[in-house]
Amino acid sequence: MVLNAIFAAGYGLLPKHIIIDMKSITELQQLATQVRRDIVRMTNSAESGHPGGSLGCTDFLTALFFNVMHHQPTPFNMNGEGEDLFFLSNGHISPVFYSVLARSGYFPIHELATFRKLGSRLQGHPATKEGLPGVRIASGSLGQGLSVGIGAALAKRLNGDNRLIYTLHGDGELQEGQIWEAAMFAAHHKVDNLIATVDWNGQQIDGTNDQVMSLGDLPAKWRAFGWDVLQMDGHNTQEILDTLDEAKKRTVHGKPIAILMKTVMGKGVDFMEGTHKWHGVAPNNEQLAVALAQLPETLGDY
Amino acid sequence: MVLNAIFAAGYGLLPKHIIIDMKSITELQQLATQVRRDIVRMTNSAESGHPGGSLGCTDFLTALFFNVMHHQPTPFNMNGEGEDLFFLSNGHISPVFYSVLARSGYFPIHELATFRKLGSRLQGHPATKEGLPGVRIASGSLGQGLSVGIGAALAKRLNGDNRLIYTLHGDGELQEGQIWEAAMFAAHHKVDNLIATVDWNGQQIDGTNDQVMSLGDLPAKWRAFGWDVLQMDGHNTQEILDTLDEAKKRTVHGKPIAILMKTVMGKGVDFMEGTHKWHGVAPNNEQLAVALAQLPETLGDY
Amino acid sequence: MDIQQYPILGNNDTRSGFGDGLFEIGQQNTDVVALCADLTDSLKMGKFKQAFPARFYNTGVAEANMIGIAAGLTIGGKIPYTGTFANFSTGRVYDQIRQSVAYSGKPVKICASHAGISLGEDGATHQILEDIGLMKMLPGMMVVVPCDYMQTKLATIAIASVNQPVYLRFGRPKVPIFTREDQVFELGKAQLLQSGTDVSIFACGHLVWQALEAAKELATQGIYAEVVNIHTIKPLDNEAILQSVAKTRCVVTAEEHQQNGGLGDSIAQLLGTKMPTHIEMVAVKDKFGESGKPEELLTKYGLDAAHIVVAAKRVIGRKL
Amino acid sequence: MDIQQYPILGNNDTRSGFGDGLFEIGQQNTDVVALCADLTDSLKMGKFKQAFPARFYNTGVAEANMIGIAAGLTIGGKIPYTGTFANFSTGRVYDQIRQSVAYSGKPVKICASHAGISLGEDGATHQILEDIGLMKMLPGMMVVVPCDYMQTKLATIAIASVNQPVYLRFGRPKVPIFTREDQVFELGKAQLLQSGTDVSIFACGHLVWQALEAAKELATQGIYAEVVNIHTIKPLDNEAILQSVAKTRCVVTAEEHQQNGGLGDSIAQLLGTKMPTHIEMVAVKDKFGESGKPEELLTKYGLDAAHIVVAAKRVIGRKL
Ligand SMILES: Cc1ncc(C[n+]2csc(CCOP(=O)(O)OP(=O)(O)O)c2C)c(N)n1
Ligand SMILES: Cc1ncc(C[n+]2csc(CCOP(=O)(O)OP(=O)(O)O)c2C)c(N)n1
Ligand SMILES: [Mg+2]
Ligand SMILES: [Mg+2]
Repeated sequence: MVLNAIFAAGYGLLPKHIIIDMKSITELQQLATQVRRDIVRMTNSAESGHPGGSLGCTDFLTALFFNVMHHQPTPFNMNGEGEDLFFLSNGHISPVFYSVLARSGYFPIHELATFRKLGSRLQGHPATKEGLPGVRIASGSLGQGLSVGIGAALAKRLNGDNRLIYTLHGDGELQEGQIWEAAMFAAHHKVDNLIATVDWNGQQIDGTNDQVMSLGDLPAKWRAFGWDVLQMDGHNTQEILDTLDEAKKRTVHGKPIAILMKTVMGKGVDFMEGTHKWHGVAPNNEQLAVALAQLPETLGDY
Repeated sequence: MVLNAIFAAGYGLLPKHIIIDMKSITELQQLATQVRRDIVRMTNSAESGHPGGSLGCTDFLTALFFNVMHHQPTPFNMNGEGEDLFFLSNGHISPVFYSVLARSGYFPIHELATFRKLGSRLQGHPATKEGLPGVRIASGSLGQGLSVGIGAALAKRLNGDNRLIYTLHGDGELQEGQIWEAAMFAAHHKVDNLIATVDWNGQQIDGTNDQVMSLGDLPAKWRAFGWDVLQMDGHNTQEILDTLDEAKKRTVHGKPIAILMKTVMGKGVDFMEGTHKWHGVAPNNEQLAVALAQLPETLGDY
Repeated sequence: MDIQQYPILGNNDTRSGFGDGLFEIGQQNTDVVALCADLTDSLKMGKFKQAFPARFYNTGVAEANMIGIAAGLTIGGKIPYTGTFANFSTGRVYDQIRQSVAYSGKPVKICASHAGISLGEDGATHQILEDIGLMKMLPGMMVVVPCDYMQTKLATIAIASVNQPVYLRFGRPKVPIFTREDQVFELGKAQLLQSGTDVSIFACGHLVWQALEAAKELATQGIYAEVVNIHTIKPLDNEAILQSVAKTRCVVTAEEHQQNGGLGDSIAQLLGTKMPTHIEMVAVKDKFGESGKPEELLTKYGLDAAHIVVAAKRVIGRKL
Repeated sequence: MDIQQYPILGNNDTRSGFGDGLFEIGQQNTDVVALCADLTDSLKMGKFKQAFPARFYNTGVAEANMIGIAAGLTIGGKIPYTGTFANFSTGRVYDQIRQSVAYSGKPVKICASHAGISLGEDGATHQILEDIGLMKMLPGMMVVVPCDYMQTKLATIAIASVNQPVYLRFGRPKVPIFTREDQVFELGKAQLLQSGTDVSIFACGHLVWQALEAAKELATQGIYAEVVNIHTIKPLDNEAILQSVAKTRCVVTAEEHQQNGGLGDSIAQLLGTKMPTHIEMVAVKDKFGESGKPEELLTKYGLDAAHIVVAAKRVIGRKL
């Protein structure tokens, strides 16, 4: 849920029950449709970028930013005291991240038009250097975000801040060894104010995970590394909310929590669905038109 | 089993049944005692080095080099066609590696006296640059040897060479993410001519694994990564031989094989046993004398 | 003075030169194997993969493992070519290259695409500008940065015969092809592309073409620049460089790399220790890159012919 | 000329200066946290760990994760100090530092022990000679290489207040302490230890003491060397260096590092672009190290006072 500045004065002390702007399922779904429009329009306009994973994670990130996290878009506070924090480890799906940030109020939505263009704050992969509110660390080189999330979670613990850390990872990204270093650490140090979600779309650049580098029994891997594992359908908004709710309930019980989220790459645009081919290719103008026809404008385009 | 050059002319075609020098259990145990003497003498003389892990892996490496692997110490062939190959990933236990190599005939045993000294071929961590026969890759920076072993195993497959690859790893070393990258790869590519052994001594530099960074359910981790897992007592020579035999039988069945080997750090020298304190400290002259008194000379000191 | 004409023979990305060279050397030499970390098409390795599936390994998104496996494959007589983006080919795996490849003396060919700022829109996380510096510090590592499609192809083929580790760097965008397939291309030997008397321009990679363009422009102003293609940054062709500088007595270096650690520093070291000379460096000045179109970025970060012209005039004005 | 006397105040390893400094800054500033990758005693971090167990994290043998966690801790206002050997502090985790620390502008203090060849018996896998080069290429990274126990302690404390990433490099063996606790130590400011007129010796780390010894020896031969401690390699104190060189007109650089990419190259770049000058570099000449005792290795690899003396005389002979 998005909080605005006025309620947040002296936060850290922010009472848990202040819920400013809780959306209905329908509202969330409408928001997600708008976010999907943003994604295809941004990548089209940039003639580059990663629509596939972005579309697949839209329902999740919309629910997370609008109904789950306690966070304050403005004024943006890098250290996020008293806020739930989100880290995008699979930085290539920046389009969905930027859209959700803008639509949460972190920065003007018209800035989405600058994505990947010279001088923009919306870099190809999320970056802090240009000062885009909402981004707390650079990502893009895969495998680093779980470690970063753990660090932020440890800082919260040291600060007596009982808000949570959320991270998102690609399934292909789990092939990076650093993820398993971090997984082992989080279990050992009982980092239980952390909820890591995996975009389990079964796809990566060169093909399916199974073709490129099978993840095998993924829940077993996380369990063997000492995590509490949940699974969910990443396109069922109610299930997303319920699972996140359950995950939150399981925090502070001594184990880090992983949500393995089944998604469809390219979800919402029929010709993009379910294939790695749309991992990192932007729609051309014709394809954009077809895509937009499938995604009704709900909140107004940027 | 050690083969010598005369039998090996035109090998690659080397018949499986040529067993030149198969040792009895008693002979292996005597050999191991001599290797342990070498270890404490080498580290004492160098005033540095890693006796703890070396002593713990002595029984295994003695059995492996003298009764299990088909290998040809001389002339040393870097590419090892037709030979079983061994890679030491936890390079800090070079003393045991060097001793076993020398006593297998790779280089003169008196060269053990040069360990860690200026100009020696016996570098602190195994190296190829100085041309020490028996060493095929440098190690010391942890976590790299499983990948290397996999590469060598793939080369054997491409060459139609049905010999095996053996690797050895520390348990602390398993905290390096690269190990899990390699584990995932080996399962996916069905690298089943590979037997990786873990020195599961429960110790690392700063304390026990459980204090520093718990490995949790280690067999479950390897299984979840798609490996065939065996366990053994690394100080019971008969069990070592039987387990290696079983492991060999399981090769070429579509799965890489891991042997989790329970050992005692510092095994064989009472005051060194079971503590991380002897991970990387050399015995002084007094300590050496006490150690040697517990390790009868069997084959002659270098 | 004669200005050499280098007609544009085509437009292609240097990575395609790699892909085509890899396929060709794969045909010639069955010991050649290739590895890729989930970027087969970006690296143009598809042709090799198609033709020699048994000699192609995809490691997934796991570059450290890829390097280790490549090192292991040399034990068994293979000649492994690894392919991923330049950042993940070097910075991500420096220690693995250092120990398992360079220190172990294994002839792994580390082939890196999308180097430099000209990779464009992906931005700074991917635009490594330090890879030449990283690789040249490793003893025993050859560092090769060819200038166009054709030279990248020749270099890809040539490095197979070098019994040592090699770093081969190339890029993403399409750029002019101006070297010929029948060129004399010798690893370690600088290539004199344009003789001149007033200033020596030492360039590598995409900036060689920019240097030639700059020389043309300078000639119209009566300034005769010598343009030398330093496609092999290590070992550096000291002799050719010193010979040129003895004549021109001032230097511009040009590269798509940080000024710290790159070709410019190699030449500054050589000159400082052998023949102190004024140098201007066309390179990135200790900044991260950003998203944008390749040409926009080359201009913004001062890596084009116009900046080389300015640098040349400036350094000529400072001649000892 | 006056030869400054630097009495030996003791003998200690620079890493103990780090350990003691870390403990002190930990007392002063409760935001300071420390991380170590299974080398707590080697890094002398035990005192901090004992005193502030809740602010100390052991990551096990997992350096990449350590860097990422450190970056994350800054989000929440912490000032993390990471500690491991120099190789595993830099080469092992270059990409992690690059993206999560340097590009993200996070004030992580990367503290590295056992740098250089003087780590001794462990040999080349551990003797990184490229770490200065690695870290100085990263935009926004401060690179500090203090010369003795006391200066390492002061530097460790000083970097806490720098709101940017810092690489702090120190070593294993016990070496003379010759700077005082009450010294003026300012990050980024070169330290003139010995005035001279004939040659400027710019040194860092363990080689500063060797440079002072060399200057003493040179003085007996009537050669007056200026000795400048470049404890901060980045940002480089250009002004101090140029000022010294303007006077002496020739340079020796001295460092426990590869010649490629180190302090010498930083100075060669500065001089080549501003004031071309003859340079001799005392550094490792593109070789891996080996096992041996620290002093033996420093001699064998040409990194001692005797070699600095020879280099000084040689470069003076080549003055422009
Ligand atoms: C360290 C690193 N290696 C390689 C890449 C290039 N790369 C970007 S996305 C990607 C595939 C990742 O797959 P996944 O995490 O499943 O993302 P999805 O394709 O599902 O969006 C790769 C290899 C990278 N960004 N970082
Ligand atoms: C990449 C890397 N990080 C750190 C070290 C330093 N180091 C050497 S041995 C060791 C502990 C390894 O523990 P384990 O593998 O269990 O070996 P054991 O102590 O049991 O012999 C560490 C941290 C190293 N050699 N390589
Ligand atoms: Mg995926
Ligand atoms: Mg252990």
